[in-house]
Amino acid sequence: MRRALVVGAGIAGIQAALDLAEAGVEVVLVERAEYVGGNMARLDKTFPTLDCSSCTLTPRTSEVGRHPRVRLLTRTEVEGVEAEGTGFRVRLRVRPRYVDPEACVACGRCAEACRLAGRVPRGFDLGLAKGAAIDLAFPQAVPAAYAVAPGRCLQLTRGRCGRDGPRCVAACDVGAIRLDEAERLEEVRVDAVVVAAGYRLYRPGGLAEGRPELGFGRYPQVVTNLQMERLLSASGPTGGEVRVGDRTPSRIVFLQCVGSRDRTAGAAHCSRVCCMASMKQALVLREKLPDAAVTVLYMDLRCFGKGYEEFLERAQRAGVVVRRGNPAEVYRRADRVAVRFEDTLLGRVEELPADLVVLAAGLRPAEGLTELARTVGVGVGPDGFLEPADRRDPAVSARPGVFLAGTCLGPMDIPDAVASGSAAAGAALARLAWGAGR
Amino acid sequence: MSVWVIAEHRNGELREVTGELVAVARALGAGPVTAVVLGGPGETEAPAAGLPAGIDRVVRVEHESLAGFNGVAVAAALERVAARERPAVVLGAHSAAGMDWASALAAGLGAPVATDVLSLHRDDGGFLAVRTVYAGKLQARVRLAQAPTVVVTLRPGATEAAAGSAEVPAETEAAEVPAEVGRRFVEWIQEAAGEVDITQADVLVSVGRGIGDPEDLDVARDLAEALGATLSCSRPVVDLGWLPKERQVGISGKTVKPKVYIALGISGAFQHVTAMKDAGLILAVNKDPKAPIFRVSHYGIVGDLFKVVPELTKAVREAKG
Amino acid sequence: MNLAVFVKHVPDAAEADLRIGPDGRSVRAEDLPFQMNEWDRFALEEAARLKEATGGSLTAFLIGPGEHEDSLRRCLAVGADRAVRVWDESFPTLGPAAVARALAAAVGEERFDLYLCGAQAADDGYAVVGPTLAVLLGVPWAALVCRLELQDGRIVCDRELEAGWFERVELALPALVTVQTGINEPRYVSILGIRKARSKPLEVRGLADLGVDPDEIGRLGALTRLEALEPPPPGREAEMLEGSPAEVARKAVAVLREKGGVL
Amino acid sequence: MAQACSKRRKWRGFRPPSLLAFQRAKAQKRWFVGKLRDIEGVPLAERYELAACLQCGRCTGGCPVGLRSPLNSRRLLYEALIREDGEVLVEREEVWDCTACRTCADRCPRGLEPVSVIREIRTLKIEEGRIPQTVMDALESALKHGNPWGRSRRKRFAWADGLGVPTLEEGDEAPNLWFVGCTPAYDPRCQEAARALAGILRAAGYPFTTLGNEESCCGSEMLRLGELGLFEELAEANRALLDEVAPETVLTTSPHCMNALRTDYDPAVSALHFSQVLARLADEGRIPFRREVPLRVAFHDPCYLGKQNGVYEEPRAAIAAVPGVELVEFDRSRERSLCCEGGGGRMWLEGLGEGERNAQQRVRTAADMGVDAVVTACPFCLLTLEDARKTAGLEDALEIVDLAELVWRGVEDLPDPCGLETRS
Repeated sequence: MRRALVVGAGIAGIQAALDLAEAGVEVVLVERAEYVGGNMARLDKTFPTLDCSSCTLTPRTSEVGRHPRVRLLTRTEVEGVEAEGTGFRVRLRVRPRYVDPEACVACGRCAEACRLAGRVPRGFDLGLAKGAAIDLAFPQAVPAAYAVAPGRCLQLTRGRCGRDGPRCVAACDVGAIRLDEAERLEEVRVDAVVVAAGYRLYRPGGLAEGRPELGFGRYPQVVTNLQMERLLSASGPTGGEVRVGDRTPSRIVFLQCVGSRDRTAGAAHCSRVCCMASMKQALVLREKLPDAAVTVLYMDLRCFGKGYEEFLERAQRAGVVVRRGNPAEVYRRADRVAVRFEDTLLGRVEELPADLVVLAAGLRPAEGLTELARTVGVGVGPDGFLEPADRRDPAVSARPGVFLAGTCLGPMDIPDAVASGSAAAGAALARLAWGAGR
Repeated sequence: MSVWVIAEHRNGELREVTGELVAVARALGAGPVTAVVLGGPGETEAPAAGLPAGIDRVVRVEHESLAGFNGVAVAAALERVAARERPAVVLGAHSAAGMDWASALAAGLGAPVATDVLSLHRDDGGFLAVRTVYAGKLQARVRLAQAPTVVVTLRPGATEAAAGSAEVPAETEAAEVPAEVGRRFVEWIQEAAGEVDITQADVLVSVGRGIGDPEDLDVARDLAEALGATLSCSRPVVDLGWLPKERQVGISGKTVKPKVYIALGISGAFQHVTAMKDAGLILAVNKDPKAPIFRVSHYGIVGDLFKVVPELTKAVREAKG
Repeated sequence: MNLAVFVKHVPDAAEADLRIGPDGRSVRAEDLPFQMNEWDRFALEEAARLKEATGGSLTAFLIGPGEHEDSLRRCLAVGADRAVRVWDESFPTLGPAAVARALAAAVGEERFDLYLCGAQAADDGYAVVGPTLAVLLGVPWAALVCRLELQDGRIVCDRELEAGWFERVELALPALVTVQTGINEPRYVSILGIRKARSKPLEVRGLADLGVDPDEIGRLGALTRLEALEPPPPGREAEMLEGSPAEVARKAVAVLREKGGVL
Repeated sequence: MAQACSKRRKWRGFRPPSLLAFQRAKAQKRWFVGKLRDIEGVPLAERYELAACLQCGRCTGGCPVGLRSPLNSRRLLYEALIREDGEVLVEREEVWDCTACRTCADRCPRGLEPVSVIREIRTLKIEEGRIPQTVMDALESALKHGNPWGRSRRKRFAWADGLGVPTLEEGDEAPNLWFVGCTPAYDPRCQEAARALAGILRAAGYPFTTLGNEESCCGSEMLRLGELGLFEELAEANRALLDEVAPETVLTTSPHCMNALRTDYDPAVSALHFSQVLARLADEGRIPFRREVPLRVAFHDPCYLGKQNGVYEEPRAAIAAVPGVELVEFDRSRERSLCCEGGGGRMWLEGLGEGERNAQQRVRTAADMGVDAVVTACPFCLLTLEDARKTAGLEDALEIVDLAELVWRGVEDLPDPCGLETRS
């Protein structure tokens, strides 16, 4: 039987893994996080249909979790990819989860027992909520098993947890917690590799990437678009209720192109999804909070996909105010903030009062993508995303046997990512079927 | 040897400065004093009738081209008469008219000329003129070379005018002026009356070039308001267009005699000082301790007017309660 | 229209402590910044505007040593096509009559339609050169011009008189005007503009070049001779109020109340 | 010592600075901002890569005068890009409203320089001679007197009368040269700060000297007003003096002087702002603090110190070193600081904008924060904030204090260090 490695279990990687597995290929699906689904798992709804994100994603994640020909390795990274015959010998570094996913029943008692319960910012919720040092990212997570945050857990960081030892271990009825679990290296032989390493979001706050003037990290009123997804999500930290502190926002302003089309912030490219993502959020907000004024400040609106232009019109008809101008600054104004921008169509500078500011942060190459590209032996473009051999055939990398899928190629929306995963799987299958060629 | 005084008149009226010229001419002791009145046909009679005492002879010269006290024609006419009669001194005023004809006359005669003279003295070496240079910061003694005729213009207001009435019959001199001198008088124009009449104000707060910026006028406006005073200014402020000409204190603007005159950032050029020196109380603020304004002021403050004036405004407001 | 403008480079005494030189007749110039005579700036601007409006040429003249060329460069930068500087070793004691003679000689056989100078100079304040030069050039003139308008071969000028009066006169061209301040708003002359103007011709002429007899200049120069400079008499001797701004303000209020009777 | 003596001789019998400096610079055929000169004639759009402009409006949105002034940098860039004739730009009077704080360039996602385009338009206006009278006065004064304030060069050093501040004319020798700057030298309010700084440096035993009357305007504002040639002349004059003295350190009172020396002079002079020197002296324990200064203060970051040169920590460190002072922060501080509108030649320009000035907004905010004083470290900020304090009627509520004055209060309780013992 042929075997393929899929790196990254976001929507593109999952799609590629499932297509390959369905075609009879044995798939090793490695994921750096402790769950599959990637960033899409965080989303509330998808545009332009306003379908719920999990309705699309969950069937695929559960399938990939239980597919007989898919071997899922979470907390796993690729260490080396050496050519061997017509295939590759791949070295994997599997980091401990400290919880046996086979044993864990996801009852949650460990997290309740944890000494740090309610004190550890939840990565999945992008810091909007706090949990324990042992946690389950979200209820439908695959694998449906808790995982320990090694950088937080007292036992792992200090060598001891309280006087009487780790409480989680004591609380676990099924004995799934293995705080002594060690990292291991594994080697697998595969005939093809699909890289679907995904993206990360631009960090608008820090000096490193610029734009401290937008007040992210300084004002609680300023959130990123992905944080906004969590605020909108029924399974999010607020149960889908949009509020800043105790307050329901009445003036919401979206700032587009934050960290996109911005050389000085390190990215000249357009992130493609933010226009529609913001329009979607704006529309949902108008529906959720009919009294709230929702304004989107854009530089150019790029509504290029099927049904996108119509969606824009729908949002505007629903009362979303769309104004041209890329804001320069956000600062405190009494108990709100003010967004200072020029309405470039009016040629007038204004201060918009806001109690919720959403930064449409751009898409960046995932953390460590360059190193991964080196390991896998594929090229990186000037924008930091992976570069196919020929841009007209994006699924195929310059290294025979290595295929590319999803947002590690560059920003794309969910339909494109799914298509891209299938395209990479198809290209890989062609190779596996004929044994050589691409 | 004789001294000529060129009677200055405008629009049918003898100008006051002529009296000052007569006084100087008399005091000079350089011979009989002749008053020369030049003008267009019919223009000299009235001025000649108003001449002050101390004149020994009056000569009227009339000609088409002399209409409106035409400086080119005046110089030409005087040159011809003077070449014949050889007066020792031709005295005029350092006025807009004098600045027009006097040096041209001297050029025509090849005569020494001293303008804007404060006082004129005669000694063995001839005539010595005292005048100011560097906008009044220094005084110069100027020796006029020995010559058949010298031309001198006196600074208006520098001397006490002669009074009385001449009561000398006027002779008429034929004017040997070319019919066409290349310049023609058109009309007298008076500045349109403005909104304010600074000559009627009891208290004037006056600003000069020492303010650097039109906005800084507010500092002076505030003081004027606190004092119930009227705002006036010196010439450069008008030149810059920061205040209208009707507010200008100076020879070419208005002569004022308020009870109190407060000069802010005004250096004290003579053309300004002449028009305000008779104010009852003069207080000047200037950053330059050597500014000539302090020589006509009763009280002076050396300092930055932007520091001093706001304090003064405050103190005035407090004093008024 | 061909224009000539005559300018002078003078010390800026506005804020200076003037010091009389050891000869008792001169000011110690090394202490002083120099600049183009203020009246001449207005004359130059007026000339430049006339040139811009009518076409033709503009020539600038100056009497002075090499250091005074700054003012001529200014003229070139503002739009003069060429500049002529006249200098001779014997010149420092020139009186206004001799200056006018030298300028007339510099004009020489050339004929201009309009000659412009400042009404007077900020240093000696004679107001003599303009009309004298007009006589030497044999053209009519008007002094203290504060408005100037070109009308078919003539110019109509307003002369500024005293006490808010003006006199309107017509001059047949060629003619000379002396310009009063405020006639226009002189433009700024940038350093780059002055540098660029370096390529324009600047002639330097001595008395010999002009064919003028030095004795004649000497004789004219001797017509008025500066005997001495001295500080002005003390005048009224203002009583100076001293102290901090608040203190002098208090003292001033007392004066205004007691002597001025206005408070 | 031998070297000191020889230098001393060199510095006696000084020739007038203009002659000395200009002749030397001319002899060496050295020009400054040569880059600007070389590219003359290249269209603005090309020179400043305006084709890259996104028309996003971040320059205008961030412009400190944007809410009040018709100045619109985005539109200027657009017009510069699409118009073949520059005349339409030269007509724009509002370019004089620019404070040259550089926020626009900082904010631009394409790294363009709207501030430089504005400066170029000013240059075009200057070359045509069409400039406001007040600017003309400042420029002409800078050429004539070496300072833009219309004051005599001979009185440049008068601020230090009786303080015993050394100058090179007197033959003093020191590794550190204090470039005092025009505004601290001539403006009465800023003189107080300069005197305080002199007091601190002497009390801390920091050896320094000054150029006395020989110092010329650094040219920073002249350059930003668009008068390139004048800037070059001034830079040459200072450059020649600095080359002669070859000091180890140049410290400046004004961030504008520091910025000019660092970024506009070519080759650059590695100047320090006095706050940097004070922070170091404080850190080394060399400032003999003797008194508590029980003030709650907020620090106003000058644009030319912070935004343009990244000096944020040192002034705060110097403030923190003063016993008794409590430092709080404005919401808009550091790289988000609000420009006081004193730069870019705005000290000589009223501006077309109406409504409340930034400086007024600043002092009101400070009053709302309940601070006793706003501390700043720039003569222009000091003056604009002082003005604003009066306009806003906050004279009794708030003090505006220069960093040097604040530190000096901790050393000596006289507000003005005129009481310093005079050197014999």
